[in-house]
Amino acid sequence: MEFNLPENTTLIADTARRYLKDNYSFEIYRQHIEQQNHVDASRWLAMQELGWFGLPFAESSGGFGGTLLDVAMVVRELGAALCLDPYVDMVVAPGKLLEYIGSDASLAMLSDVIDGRAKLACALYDYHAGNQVLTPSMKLNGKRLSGQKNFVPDGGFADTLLATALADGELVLLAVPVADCETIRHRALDGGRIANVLFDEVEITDGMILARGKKAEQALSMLLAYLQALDCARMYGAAGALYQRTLEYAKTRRQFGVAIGGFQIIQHYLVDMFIDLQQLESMLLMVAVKAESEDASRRERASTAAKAYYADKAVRIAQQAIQIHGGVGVTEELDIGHYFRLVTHCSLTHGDRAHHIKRFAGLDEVHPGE
Amino acid sequence: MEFNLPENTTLIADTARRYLKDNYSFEIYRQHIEQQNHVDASRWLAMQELGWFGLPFAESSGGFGGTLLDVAMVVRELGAALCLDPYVDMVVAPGKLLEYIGSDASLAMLSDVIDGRAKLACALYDYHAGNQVLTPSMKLNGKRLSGQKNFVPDGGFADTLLATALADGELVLLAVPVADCETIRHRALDGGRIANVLFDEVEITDGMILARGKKAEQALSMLLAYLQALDCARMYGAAGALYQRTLEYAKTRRQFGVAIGGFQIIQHYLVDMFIDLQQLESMLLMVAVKAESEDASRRERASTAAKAYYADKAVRIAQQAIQIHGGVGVTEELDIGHYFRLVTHCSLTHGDRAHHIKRFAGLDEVHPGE
Amino acid sequence: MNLDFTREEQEFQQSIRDWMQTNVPDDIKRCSAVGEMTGKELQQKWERLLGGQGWLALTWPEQYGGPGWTATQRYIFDLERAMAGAPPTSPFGVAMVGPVLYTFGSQEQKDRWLPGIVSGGTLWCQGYSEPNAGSDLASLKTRAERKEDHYLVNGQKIWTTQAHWADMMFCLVRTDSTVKQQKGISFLLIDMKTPGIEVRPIYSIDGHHHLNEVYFTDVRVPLENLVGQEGMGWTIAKFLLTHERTTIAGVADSHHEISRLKKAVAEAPGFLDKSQARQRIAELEIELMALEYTNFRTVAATDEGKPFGPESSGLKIKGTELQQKVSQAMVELGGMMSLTWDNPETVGSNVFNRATRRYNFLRACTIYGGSNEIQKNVLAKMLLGL
Amino acid sequence: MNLDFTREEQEFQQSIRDWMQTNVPDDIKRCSAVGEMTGKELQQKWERLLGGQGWLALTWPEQYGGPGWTATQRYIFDLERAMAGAPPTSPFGVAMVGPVLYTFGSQEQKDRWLPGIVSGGTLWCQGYSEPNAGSDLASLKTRAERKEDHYLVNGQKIWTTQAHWADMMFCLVRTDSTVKQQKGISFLLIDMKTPGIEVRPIYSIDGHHHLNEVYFTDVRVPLENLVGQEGMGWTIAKFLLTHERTTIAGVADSHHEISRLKKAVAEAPGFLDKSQARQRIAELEIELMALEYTNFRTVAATDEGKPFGPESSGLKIKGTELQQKVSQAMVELGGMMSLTWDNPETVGSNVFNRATRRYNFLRACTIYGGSNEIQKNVLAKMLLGL
Repeated sequence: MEFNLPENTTLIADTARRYLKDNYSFEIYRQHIEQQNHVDASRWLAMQELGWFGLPFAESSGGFGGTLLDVAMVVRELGAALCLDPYVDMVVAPGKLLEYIGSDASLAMLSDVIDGRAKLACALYDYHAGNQVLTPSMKLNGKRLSGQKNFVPDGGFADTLLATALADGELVLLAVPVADCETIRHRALDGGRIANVLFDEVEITDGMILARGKKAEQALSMLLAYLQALDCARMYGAAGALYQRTLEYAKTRRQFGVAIGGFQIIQHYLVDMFIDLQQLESMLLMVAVKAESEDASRRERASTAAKAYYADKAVRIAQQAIQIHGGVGVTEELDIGHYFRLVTHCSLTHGDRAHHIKRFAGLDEVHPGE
Repeated sequence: MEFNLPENTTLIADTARRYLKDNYSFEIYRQHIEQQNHVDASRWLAMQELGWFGLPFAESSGGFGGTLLDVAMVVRELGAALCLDPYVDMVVAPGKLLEYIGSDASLAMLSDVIDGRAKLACALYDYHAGNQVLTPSMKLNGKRLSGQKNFVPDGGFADTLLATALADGELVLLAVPVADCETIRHRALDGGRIANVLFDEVEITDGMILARGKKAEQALSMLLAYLQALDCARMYGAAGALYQRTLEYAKTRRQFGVAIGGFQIIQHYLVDMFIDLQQLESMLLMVAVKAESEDASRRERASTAAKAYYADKAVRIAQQAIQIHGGVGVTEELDIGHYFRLVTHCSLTHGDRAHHIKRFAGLDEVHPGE
Repeated sequence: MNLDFTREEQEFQQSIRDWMQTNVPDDIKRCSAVGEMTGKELQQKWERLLGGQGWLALTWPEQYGGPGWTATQRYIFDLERAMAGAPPTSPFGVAMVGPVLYTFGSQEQKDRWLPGIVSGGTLWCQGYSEPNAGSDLASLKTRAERKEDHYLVNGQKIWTTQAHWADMMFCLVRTDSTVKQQKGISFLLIDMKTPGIEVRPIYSIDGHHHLNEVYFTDVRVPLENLVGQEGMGWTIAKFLLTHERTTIAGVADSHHEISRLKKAVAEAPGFLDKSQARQRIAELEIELMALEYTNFRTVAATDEGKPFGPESSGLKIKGTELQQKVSQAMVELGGMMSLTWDNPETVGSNVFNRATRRYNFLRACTIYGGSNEIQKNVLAKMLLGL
Repeated sequence: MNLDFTREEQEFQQSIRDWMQTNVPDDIKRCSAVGEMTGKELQQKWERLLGGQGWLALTWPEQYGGPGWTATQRYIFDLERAMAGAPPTSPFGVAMVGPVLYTFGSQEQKDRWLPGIVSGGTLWCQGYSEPNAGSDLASLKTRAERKEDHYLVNGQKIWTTQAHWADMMFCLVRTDSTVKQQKGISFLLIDMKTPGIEVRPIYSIDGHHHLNEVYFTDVRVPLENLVGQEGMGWTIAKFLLTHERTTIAGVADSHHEISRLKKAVAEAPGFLDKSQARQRIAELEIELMALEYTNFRTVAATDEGKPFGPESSGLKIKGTELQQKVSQAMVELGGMMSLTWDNPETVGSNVFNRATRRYNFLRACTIYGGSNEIQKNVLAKMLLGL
């Protein structure tokens, strides 16, 4: 085994970190969460120029052939910087879905994503089906699409939604113009925008149907594992930032005449955070390598375990970071609480801990080391 | 509300403590766990003379009219002293079952228990039915009883077993001579004796059938709540002893030139133990008052909650007691590890934590304070 | 030993329940149903309503306006208040400065300030913490220099809850910097409208404005606003710490939150594994039961005129931990339904929508009033002798 | 980045698995199936079998008898060993005194002692802890006075695992009490048959005899049994603490225990809620996965000749916590089936019957070798700079 990041991946991560350091800040983030439209045109362009738009996609699909690990390192840096730019929601997620579908039509749409011409987002969840994404409550009856989608990331600012529905009990993937829907936007826990989208007898043409049946299911399943890995990457970035800031704080904050890091209980809290962070790093590398496997068993085992683990340990790190900070930790002024919300947010997307524990318990057994 | 022990209860508890202090010790306990027959005749007689045999039973049943709280205080002291004398197994459990059945025949047997003439034990569990005590795997076909009982406390030294079986799908309570069964004795986790008992076409006469149907179910249900409360009492005695010894140890044991109780981490461990012990005390008083209620809902809510809580917190106290003691904590020489085993044992009898959590989740809701 | 409310107490409970049903304002019920905070207006409306009933200064002697209830009655009242979805009352007046005034204050001070607290007319805030005196309160620096007919106060307070609502602040200030830390501290009442006071908001991570920084620049405070003697501030602060513990565990509000959670789970869409969810809630209910009976012991002891027993020492630690656990369970059982921060109440709105607000809010409860770590340090020393 | 075994490693894994299947003695397999301890006889039989294969001193340089395997191969070997139900080998010879001898020992010492370790012929024990020097090892008091041609050793060791099995002990003794604590300590090899040594058993709460007290009364130890120089004992002890961490997390044995647990649940009577049980096990499996990949990072770094990274610092803490959790889960999932201490294998016997033995045994694993609390103290200082 070999755990060294490929040179190219390190370069991508370093570039992302430097770019965000120079072009993003906690102050920008705080403006960001107050704004309605949350895509900053100049950063969006810059991200495209950094090659991020093509990164997740194979060269044969018109991308730059980056691995999930490459993308995860970018997303880790976005998490570490508290950056809310919807790179995952509007580029990676819809793009990977299109790539996994792999039809001529979908690959044509993908090339628009890579070129920055398309504004897409995925609408996969609704209140009724919850995590049972293969059986959405939305129905396609003949040419008419009716139902709702909830928790739609990017808040419905995209012009086209890649949405799931059932047609005669069969899963279909559709590309639906947002203009045909009613969109109710609101703020999400992490500060970004999400939306409830209502589809009221929306007329669907054949060209809007991207995939159906097994093909649609498989594309969706691969997408979810990919996104679950990126949830972990984002949480890792945040948890790492929380640990660093908390350690620093413990060394400088004085109470009773000494730095609070001198108290054994704070030391043990921090050691626990440190050790958990190491394990989170291992799980991130594991899931980033395995969650894009074509082997469904390998992919699901990795993504399910990682997501369940993160929803426990990254959340715990975030809670302890606040506790050690004390009063300042619960203020909007300090980034600590914002990272806490980000971690909580990501622990709930694409399946919460209970969902993944149950799912893992149902997977086939493998021999250790395999 | 009023949480003061009645004067008489305090007297009973004090007498029990003093009696055990004078007549029992860790050394006797250690001999005890090595012996096969574990009833010490002189202590057994002394316990009878102390009035313990009649204590749990109403005056109308020939007892001394003690409450569950009275009995719980005795059992708490037995737990605190690590005393294995089978007072609960051979007096309280069979006696209460007989009293709850309340027939002439059963009350006659009860008076033998109170007089110390009867040697009874309860055989309620088997490997197949587990905690589903109302549907034991043992079958009574006509006059023939076949099946097995496991985890029979007292190790089958009693001469008669009060056993459960199904007859045509109906629960029956039987009094079966041990001589008619095959008994395989072994040591239990707490150092006492338990047995597997095999019933191979044992002939049952009408006189052996103590109760059946609803009557049998109700008696059994009341017995279990009573015994669950006593499990808690025993664990409380042990957990209290563990806390006291660990606090003392932390004050005297020196490492790195100071008492280990000077380390903040040990202080917080001990404070956590102390606080949990306070809560355990509250739960003991609660369950000791409520678990003998005739109101099934009140009784089950109390006994289920208490048992689930103890299986979590008393176990945690026992684990921490060992951790703080370090090396000496894991030796047979010191009582700490023996208390640990006792607590583990009682956390598993009459339903483990998972069983009770599930059961509690199925109970009806009550308004707070009711 | 009697672990049930007496018949009289049960009747009292029923009468309070009935009263709450009729009298808790609908707008407050609406807030609590969806888990929203009551703002200043609603809070004050509610407190004045209680004040009008004589049900605000619950722990006070009747002579000062207390209702003459037993601790059990106060406990029952709190329970029914919470179960009716009404917010706890602000502690600064009734639970803090009030008892200080009737214990340490002069007759003039009592006459002047107590009626406003009893009626809910005057809102108070607490000026204790400073930027470098949080856990280590004794190192506070805000100073009050004694002049001819006033104190001149300069310095800064922080984490001042509801300072932006308050009419008055009770405040720890240093009147003597030449003596040992604790000895130079005094207890002062400050009118928040006095020139030289600036209140700056601190927004909390639940998105709300509860906390403030308060700056004092040459603020003139009349000499008669000193409570007790100069240098008695620490004694008074410590007196408050040991005061009234019958509701410190938050049992009533945890009951209410668990009941909301159970309702939310029952009404949740079918994809939630309800059996699993109910088991998780059962674990919390059982922990609450242990806390509740521990709390009952303190309540009963109070009614018997006994000092707090050792059982009361863990009430705040366990109570705040449990509040956090319940809230975390609500967020996690909500799963993706908890992802919304401000879902407009149109589509799929439910209890879970605001679960994370409270979850964020409650991160503070193991910190304020002496973090749980500090509490454990104190218990190790005072109670365990370590 | 490559998180799979190479094809060669997979073949190696298969070959070891095949070998284990054929060669692990049946009596050992029987023990492990029911969770019983292997005694001295079986343990030594097993170690000699491995020694005969050249598979005992796995980490050693080939010149001293190591198999020349990579850390990954050693890891794989350990995994297949555990999954086959074979016990870990005793660490005292191969993992402790062996590396000390080939690093610090004289040529004579190497020639004399290494072969017996490599073959499994000589059993060692470790004489470190004393009654008043547990966590605080530097305060040890057992003294060795240098005489003409020998050291005269007096004092007492405690917690000496397998002293009653051992041929030899490596021992920390005080050779100089005039210098600073750590400086006066030396590393001595002592033949357990030397007159004046008394070994007294300490029974553990799993009911077994693993530990001992060892008393030294005028025990004569040849001068040539000193390793390195006088006063180097502390340096040598610290060297050992940082040695080989690729199996310290106990990943292999946790895999085996979880696999036993899953089997036990699958075969358990119907009253066990298996879906609930599987979810509890899933939580443990996921924790094990996180530990395993952290462990892989250390293994991979070792193979690249890099020093241990920060990831390795938590391996013992997390590994021992997990072993305890797995064991507790086994006891609790067994429920009443775990109540037996020595159920004769006649009626209803199953894996759960001996679950509490191991549960009791494993309480020690967060204590020995530096309790987890001490480990955290050290990490806070060394790694976090606190």
